[in-house]
Amino acid sequence: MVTIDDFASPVRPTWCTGCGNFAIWNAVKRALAKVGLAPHQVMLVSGIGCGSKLPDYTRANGYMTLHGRTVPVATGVRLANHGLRVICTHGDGDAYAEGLGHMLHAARRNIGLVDIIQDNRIYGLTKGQYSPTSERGQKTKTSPWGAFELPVNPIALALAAGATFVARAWSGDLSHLTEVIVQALGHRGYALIDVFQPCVTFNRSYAYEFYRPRVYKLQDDPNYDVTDKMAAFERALEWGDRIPIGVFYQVEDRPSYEEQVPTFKAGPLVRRPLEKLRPEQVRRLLEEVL
Amino acid sequence: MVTIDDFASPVRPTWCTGCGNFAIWNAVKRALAKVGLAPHQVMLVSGIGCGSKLPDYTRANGYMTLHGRTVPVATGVRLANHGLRVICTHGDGDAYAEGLGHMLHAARRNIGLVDIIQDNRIYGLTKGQYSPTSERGQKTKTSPWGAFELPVNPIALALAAGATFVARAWSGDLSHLTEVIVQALGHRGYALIDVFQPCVTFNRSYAYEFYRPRVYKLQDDPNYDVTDKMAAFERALEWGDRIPIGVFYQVEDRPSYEEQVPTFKAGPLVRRPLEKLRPEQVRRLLEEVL
Amino acid sequence: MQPTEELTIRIGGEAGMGLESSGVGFSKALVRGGLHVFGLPDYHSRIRGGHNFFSVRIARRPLYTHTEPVHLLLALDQETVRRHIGAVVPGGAVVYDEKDGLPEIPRRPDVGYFSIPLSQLAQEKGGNAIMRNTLIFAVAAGLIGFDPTYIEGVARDNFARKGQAVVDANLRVIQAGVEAARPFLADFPFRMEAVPNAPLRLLLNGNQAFAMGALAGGCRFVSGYPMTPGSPVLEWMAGHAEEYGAVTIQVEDEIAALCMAIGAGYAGVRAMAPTSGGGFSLMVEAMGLAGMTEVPVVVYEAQRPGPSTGLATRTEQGDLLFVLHASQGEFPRIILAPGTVEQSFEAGGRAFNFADRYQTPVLVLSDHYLANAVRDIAPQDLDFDAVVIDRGETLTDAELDALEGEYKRHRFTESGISPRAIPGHPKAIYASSSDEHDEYGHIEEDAENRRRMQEKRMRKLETARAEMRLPTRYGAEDADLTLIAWGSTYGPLREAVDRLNAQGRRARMLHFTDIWPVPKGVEEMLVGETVAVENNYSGQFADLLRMATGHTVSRRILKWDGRPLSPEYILHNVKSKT
Amino acid sequence: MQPTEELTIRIGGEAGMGLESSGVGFSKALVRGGLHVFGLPDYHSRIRGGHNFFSVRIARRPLYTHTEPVHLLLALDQETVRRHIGAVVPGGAVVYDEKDGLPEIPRRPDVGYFSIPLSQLAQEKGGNAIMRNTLIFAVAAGLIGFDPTYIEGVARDNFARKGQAVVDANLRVIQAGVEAARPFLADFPFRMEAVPNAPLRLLLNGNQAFAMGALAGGCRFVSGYPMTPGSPVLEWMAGHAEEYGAVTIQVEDEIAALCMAIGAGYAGVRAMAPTSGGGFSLMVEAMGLAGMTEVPVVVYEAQRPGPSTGLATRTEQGDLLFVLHASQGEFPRIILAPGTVEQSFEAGGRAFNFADRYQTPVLVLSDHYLANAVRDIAPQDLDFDAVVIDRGETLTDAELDALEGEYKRHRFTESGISPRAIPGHPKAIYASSSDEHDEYGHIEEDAENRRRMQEKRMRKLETARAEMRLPTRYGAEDADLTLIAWGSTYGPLREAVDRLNAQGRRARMLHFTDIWPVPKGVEEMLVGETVAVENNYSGQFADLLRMATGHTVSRRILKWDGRPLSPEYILHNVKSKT
Ligand SMILES: Cc1ncc(C[n+]2csc(CCOP(=O)(O)OP(=O)(O)O)c2C)c(N)n1
Ligand SMILES: Cc1ncc(C[n+]2csc(CCOP(=O)(O)OP(=O)(O)O)c2C)c(N)n1
Ligand code: SF4
Ligand code: SF4
Ligand SMILES: [Mg+2]
Ligand SMILES: [Mg+2]
Repeated sequence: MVTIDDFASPVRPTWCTGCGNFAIWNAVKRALAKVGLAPHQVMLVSGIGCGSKLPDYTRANGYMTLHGRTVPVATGVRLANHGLRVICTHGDGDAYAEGLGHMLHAARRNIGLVDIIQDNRIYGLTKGQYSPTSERGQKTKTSPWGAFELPVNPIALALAAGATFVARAWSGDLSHLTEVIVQALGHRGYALIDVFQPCVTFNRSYAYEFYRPRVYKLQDDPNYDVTDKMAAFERALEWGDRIPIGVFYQVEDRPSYEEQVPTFKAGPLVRRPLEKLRPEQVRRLLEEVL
Repeated sequence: MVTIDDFASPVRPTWCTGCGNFAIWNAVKRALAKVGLAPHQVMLVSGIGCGSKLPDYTRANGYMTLHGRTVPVATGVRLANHGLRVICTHGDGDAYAEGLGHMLHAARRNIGLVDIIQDNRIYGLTKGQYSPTSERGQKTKTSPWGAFELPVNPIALALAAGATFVARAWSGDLSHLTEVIVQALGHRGYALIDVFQPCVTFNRSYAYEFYRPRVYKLQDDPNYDVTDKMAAFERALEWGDRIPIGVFYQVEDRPSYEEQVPTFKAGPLVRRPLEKLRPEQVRRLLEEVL
Repeated sequence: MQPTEELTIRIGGEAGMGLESSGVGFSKALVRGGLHVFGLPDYHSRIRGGHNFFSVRIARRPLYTHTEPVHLLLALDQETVRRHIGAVVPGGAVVYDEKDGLPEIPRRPDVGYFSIPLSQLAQEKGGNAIMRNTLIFAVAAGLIGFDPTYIEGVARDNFARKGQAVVDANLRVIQAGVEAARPFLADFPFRMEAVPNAPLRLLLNGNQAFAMGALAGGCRFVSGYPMTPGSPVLEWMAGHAEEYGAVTIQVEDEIAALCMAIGAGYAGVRAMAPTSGGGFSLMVEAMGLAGMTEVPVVVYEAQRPGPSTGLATRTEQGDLLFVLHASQGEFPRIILAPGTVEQSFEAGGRAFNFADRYQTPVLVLSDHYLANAVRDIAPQDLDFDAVVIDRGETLTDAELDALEGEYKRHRFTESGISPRAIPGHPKAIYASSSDEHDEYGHIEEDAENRRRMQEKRMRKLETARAEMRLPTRYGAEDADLTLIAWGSTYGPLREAVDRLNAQGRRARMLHFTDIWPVPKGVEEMLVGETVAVENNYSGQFADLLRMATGHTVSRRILKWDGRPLSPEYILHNVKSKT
Repeated sequence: MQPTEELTIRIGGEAGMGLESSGVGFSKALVRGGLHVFGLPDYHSRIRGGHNFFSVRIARRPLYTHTEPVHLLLALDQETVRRHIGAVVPGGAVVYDEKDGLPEIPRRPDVGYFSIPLSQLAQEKGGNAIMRNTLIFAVAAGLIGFDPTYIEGVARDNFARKGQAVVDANLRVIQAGVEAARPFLADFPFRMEAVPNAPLRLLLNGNQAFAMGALAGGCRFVSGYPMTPGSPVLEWMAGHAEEYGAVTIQVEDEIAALCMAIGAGYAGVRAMAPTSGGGFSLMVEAMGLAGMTEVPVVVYEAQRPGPSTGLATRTEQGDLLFVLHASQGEFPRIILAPGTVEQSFEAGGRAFNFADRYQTPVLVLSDHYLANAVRDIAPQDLDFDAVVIDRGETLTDAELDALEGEYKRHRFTESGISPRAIPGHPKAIYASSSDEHDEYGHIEEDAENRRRMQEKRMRKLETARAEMRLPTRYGAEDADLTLIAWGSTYGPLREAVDRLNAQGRRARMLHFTDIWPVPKGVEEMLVGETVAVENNYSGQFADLLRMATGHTVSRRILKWDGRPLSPEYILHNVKSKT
């Protein structure tokens, strides 16, 4: 049986005390243990940022890539070996600034990734510039006048891009966060989980005290239909005193990208023997240019 | 008075006979003449692709930039000189593949651009590969099995990104297209116009005959409220026998990026005299490091 | 009339007239008829209009290059005559459409002007004036005395899937063309008859050869974004993926293309991203990721003239120093630049072995000229048998099962190569990082670790250097003039050397396919008068040689107008200054 | 006790302890007290934990570099003692927190160990143990005999906006520190007293100096994406934009950053994109756009060790050949690499003039060392008066009004420079294209046009070459040993040369700030034994010199552990092999 101790790495986190990344880290390990995925059966792919160091602190296959390129690298891993459960963990800058296009293309591809965004609504590792999810008006080193831009709405964008699983969770509720990840691990295609992750050092206005009184769980409403896209859009636009968390949208009727690739019928690409072309294969190739 | 002849360039279009770009080209010139913007008061910024050659065929300030980078270059032009009306004209590959992230960030910035997408749902200039708006299942040189991806829904994405003007038109109705461009030219912030542009050479399944029986005008419905975002989302998802065109969404209550930049209160940046720092300015700078 | 040594037929017209496909079809017929060809397209970056042409050089001996003189000009418009009449040799001829007439320029007395009602005949016999191109090539066959049954055979093959009616129309058009040539036979002195029962030969271009080589060499993952002239490799692979157990994906941009290929390479599949210089510009950051995390990956970069968008459908060798230094910091990379169709095929296989053996990015540099020019070669010249799939120090499942202790993905070794585990085995769980890291892969900033890790990575370059190939020598053994070529200029230079030697000048060519790391022992080969011949403005390979070896070439023959080097251009420049 | 020539104080602890800001504050106090300083931060790429330190070298004469020996080690944790005790000179001392105690390693008999209840005192006097860093610097001031009123002054300035209570707490802590030093005075032999009434001097680092120079030089548009060590320039500009009539924008990625700067440049505003190597990797394609469309734009690239993410907060000179060749095809670019704070300021102004004069991208290469090390200079050394804003051949409104005929944006000229109209004037309406184009800017594929247009663009490089500065010579006039430096290594090399000459070795330094095009006449300066000294693995500048001039340096002294070169390292290597 897989336990959360299986994921213990010799490297200790360097996150600030109180950082919301601890909960995300724990939730990922718990969720994996819960669904019974062992360290060698998963790959944690990240970018660059505070949160993106997560794979270094976790005993599992991992790859810490480039800032903003988490999703395409993870897609390559998944296409080469769809026997691996590929999980992305990266920051809001990584995912929604440099990486926004990649995420939306991944969503329309419906590639089988669980994409967890450590959304502290600030640039942590580079010490406190505003991020795409920072509030309009937020003052930082690079927005001394208060940001002019509307924040990115990842939920609405993922829905608009055709994502088949769209969720939000937060670091203040470990068991709910774990549950959402477990649910995403059961999804066949692309699953976005935007996680409110308090950064206690550079974004104190959006710390635990901000979120705790505001968040409510969509799944607490028995009438909420996760397959209703318009309902999901409506909740995606909800912001202010009440902020919904949980699964906004989930449908299982669209095949994942991997399920559609004919070559994959024979199993993961990496598992197929790599051999020289057979004589009849060579012959067919030569005939094309005769 | 500005007339459409003012925009006559010595260079003749190299588009295929019947290409939907001719209508877009004519509509842009008509719309400019209609609102009375002379060639030196506008800048046409494009990328690379069949459609992106439009500025070469038009006498007006122009800049044919890189494939996919139309919007950031145009944003730079606009920030340097918001006295110029900046219009982007570029293909669906340019805008929604390489450029998707830029477009959505431009939308949340609400930068004052009219962004016209020549959406032929194919890669024209590179001779017929599928594009982000190609239908799922479409067979091309690079998708011989039929594309696996859901097409990009530019209308829904722009709405989700917070765009303040979102419209669709098509090459088969020049006067409606012109009208929509005129309306966009009157908008204070970012305006997206996705134009169905038949490519008669590489995408014959989506030619005039495809669109003509399907398109209907949103503005024909007197009850349609362009300031109702949920209604816009609903129409954005409409696809099949009936395809809406016209303005999906327009609000004027959010200031454009330019309107918020304090420096711009003194007029366009490029018009401000460029002089050496004054002694008291130097003094203040030195005091900071004393 | 006696057979001609060689001749060049050029067809000209507008984009959209199908010049390239009919030109390649005609070339194929010639090859099936036992002749040797070199076919070169020349077209604009637009879908309609503009002036395009396709030249096919034909001979009874193998050809490696195009040349400048034209013997027969097939004009599908007046513009063709206007532009190319100067290139026609005395005694040569122009075939034009009666309907088009001739441009109002002086007629050359030494050239034949053959008016044929091309449109009318195509319409009459084929039912469509667009078939003029088939017709005019049939006229050409008639004029040179080439047996039209080979053309008919190609038409049958090409149009079979469109149905018998289309095939028949083509056959009628071909026959009409041959007949239309008859009245002019006496006025056209050049003949090139088919060689019956000649052994089968292939006709292909550099892109196709490279793609086949890559597939044979074990490439199973291709991620790309369309860009001339590199994207045909993506398209070829897409067309063969299902049958050969590979996967291709067209992605949102070139950043994603290389990142995905790296992800696939990391996960253990031989992966590649084909592109051109502009697309490669977007891959630069990911190059460093592969270098730092020691991931095998191949980039195929088919150059075109820059800077920026430049001339999308023209040729240049302008990206050498760029790809050599692309990405921040220092890391090993291997660069190959095939010069021929055969070498393109071979580079396909070699690239993936290098990538796996050195666990670092490998670049194959081609260009529009090599990528698109078609040449005939013997089937055995695509040496599938010689292809070896060598995964280097990749650990097998058995080796992994036997692993003891914590696996060190980036172990310090003398060769710089650390035995690699494909992720997924319970005994070798690791995470690599684009940050500097320790032997396990964990992020580590220590100065000593950094020093050693950087040395380890860079040592791979020295290990690789020993197996890089020295340049091919071609020409006089006792040459006092050495022409230095790299990549696609092999053909024009080879012929220039032949001609120089025929004229009594003791010249040779040194042709490099293995560019970086510079092979051991190059210095000793750079003796006498050395002339770098390159298809770029500054002589980048000469710069590279100077940087790497200290050798300063005697001079440089360069060309930067977006058109390929020809033997004539080289000879003219060799002579004008020697 | 007699005054010391110079001394270095190093404070060490974890990230989050505020070492850098308190270190810079202490340095500022020293400068106000008439002393010269060189302050060097050393920190990890993480927000908490890890081992960070800050060293300040202090003297009565101007300093250009840090050095290795430490006189006083201020330890905020045991790790600091463990790591740095070896660097402490005989007679030096360690100050540590009684609460922390000392690590279990042998005590050095030649070093003083001063235990002070830092946490307790900070808590008692300041109300917060975090104020240990202020306290320990006050102890240091006490030990070296430096008048604490200067430290108090800085504390007043820094904390004024936080209110009087905070200021008072700081003042109490400072006083407590000075008192706590007293019992150890007899055991600490080094003194560095304030020089009363010394002229005012500035304290700043390379980033600040460059940003000020750029602003003074007319930069009015900055688009950037955060990246260490380049982003402080974006932040500095953002903080000054409103007051100085500039605009800054944080964008979605570095592609957009340079594209926007190019858009702004095209529209006529002096624009810049600051970044580091990784961000520059994403700007590569846009570099070519600027080159092809002849748009003035400036890129500030502060290097850090690669490849890839590498060591985000460390230093290296590893990107030289990369930035030199970045982007497909060939086009002119200008590269400057300032070596000091003063030169960084100057480069700010020069870069924008070059950009406008040559209508092409200009790169300023800095690195983490130069960008972050603080040094004191005289106010007149930031020579605002000398700044000239020269827009080159930019047409004025009057000139535009007088234009006749269709305006040719890319006119063929002898210098390669085409007089430029800022878009918006009715007499000069044009569209430039990243495709090859004619003089008007229209897309044009003609071979002859291409040849001439490429020559025109490349000619700008030759025009520019004439005004590039030769390297600074420093040291013995009759030197037989020439140490070659570029960029940030100015300081360490200068001091190495001083010491060599003091030891009787006739050495000099050639320091390059103007890297590309290589200035005219460099060849003649490369005589005798030449040693390239670089902070990278391969000696990129030596490679560049060989490529450009044919000169092969006698040898290379290199360092690639992510830490800066020191005079000691250079001297050791000069001697070990000479
Ligand atoms: C191409 C590139 N640009 C910039 C950086 C610098 N950088 C590193 S982390 C980071 C932002 C971090 O913000 P986020 O992604 O939100 O992660 P967080 O640190 O907040 O977890 C940036 C800009 C980089 N490494 N690469
Ligand atoms: C970075 C880069 N990648 C690829 C290309 C090649 N390219 C030129 S146009 C084009 C696609 C054109 O499609 P679209 O943008 O839809 O324009 P269209 O031709 O259909 O109008 C591509 C891929 C390029 N010029 N630059
Ligand atoms: S800076 Fe913020 S995001 Fe980074 S570790 Fe600290 S609390 Fe977490
Ligand atoms: S290829 Fe298509 S998009 Fe391009 S010009 Fe022709 S019809 Fe228009
Ligand atoms: Mg963040
Ligand atoms: Mg298109």
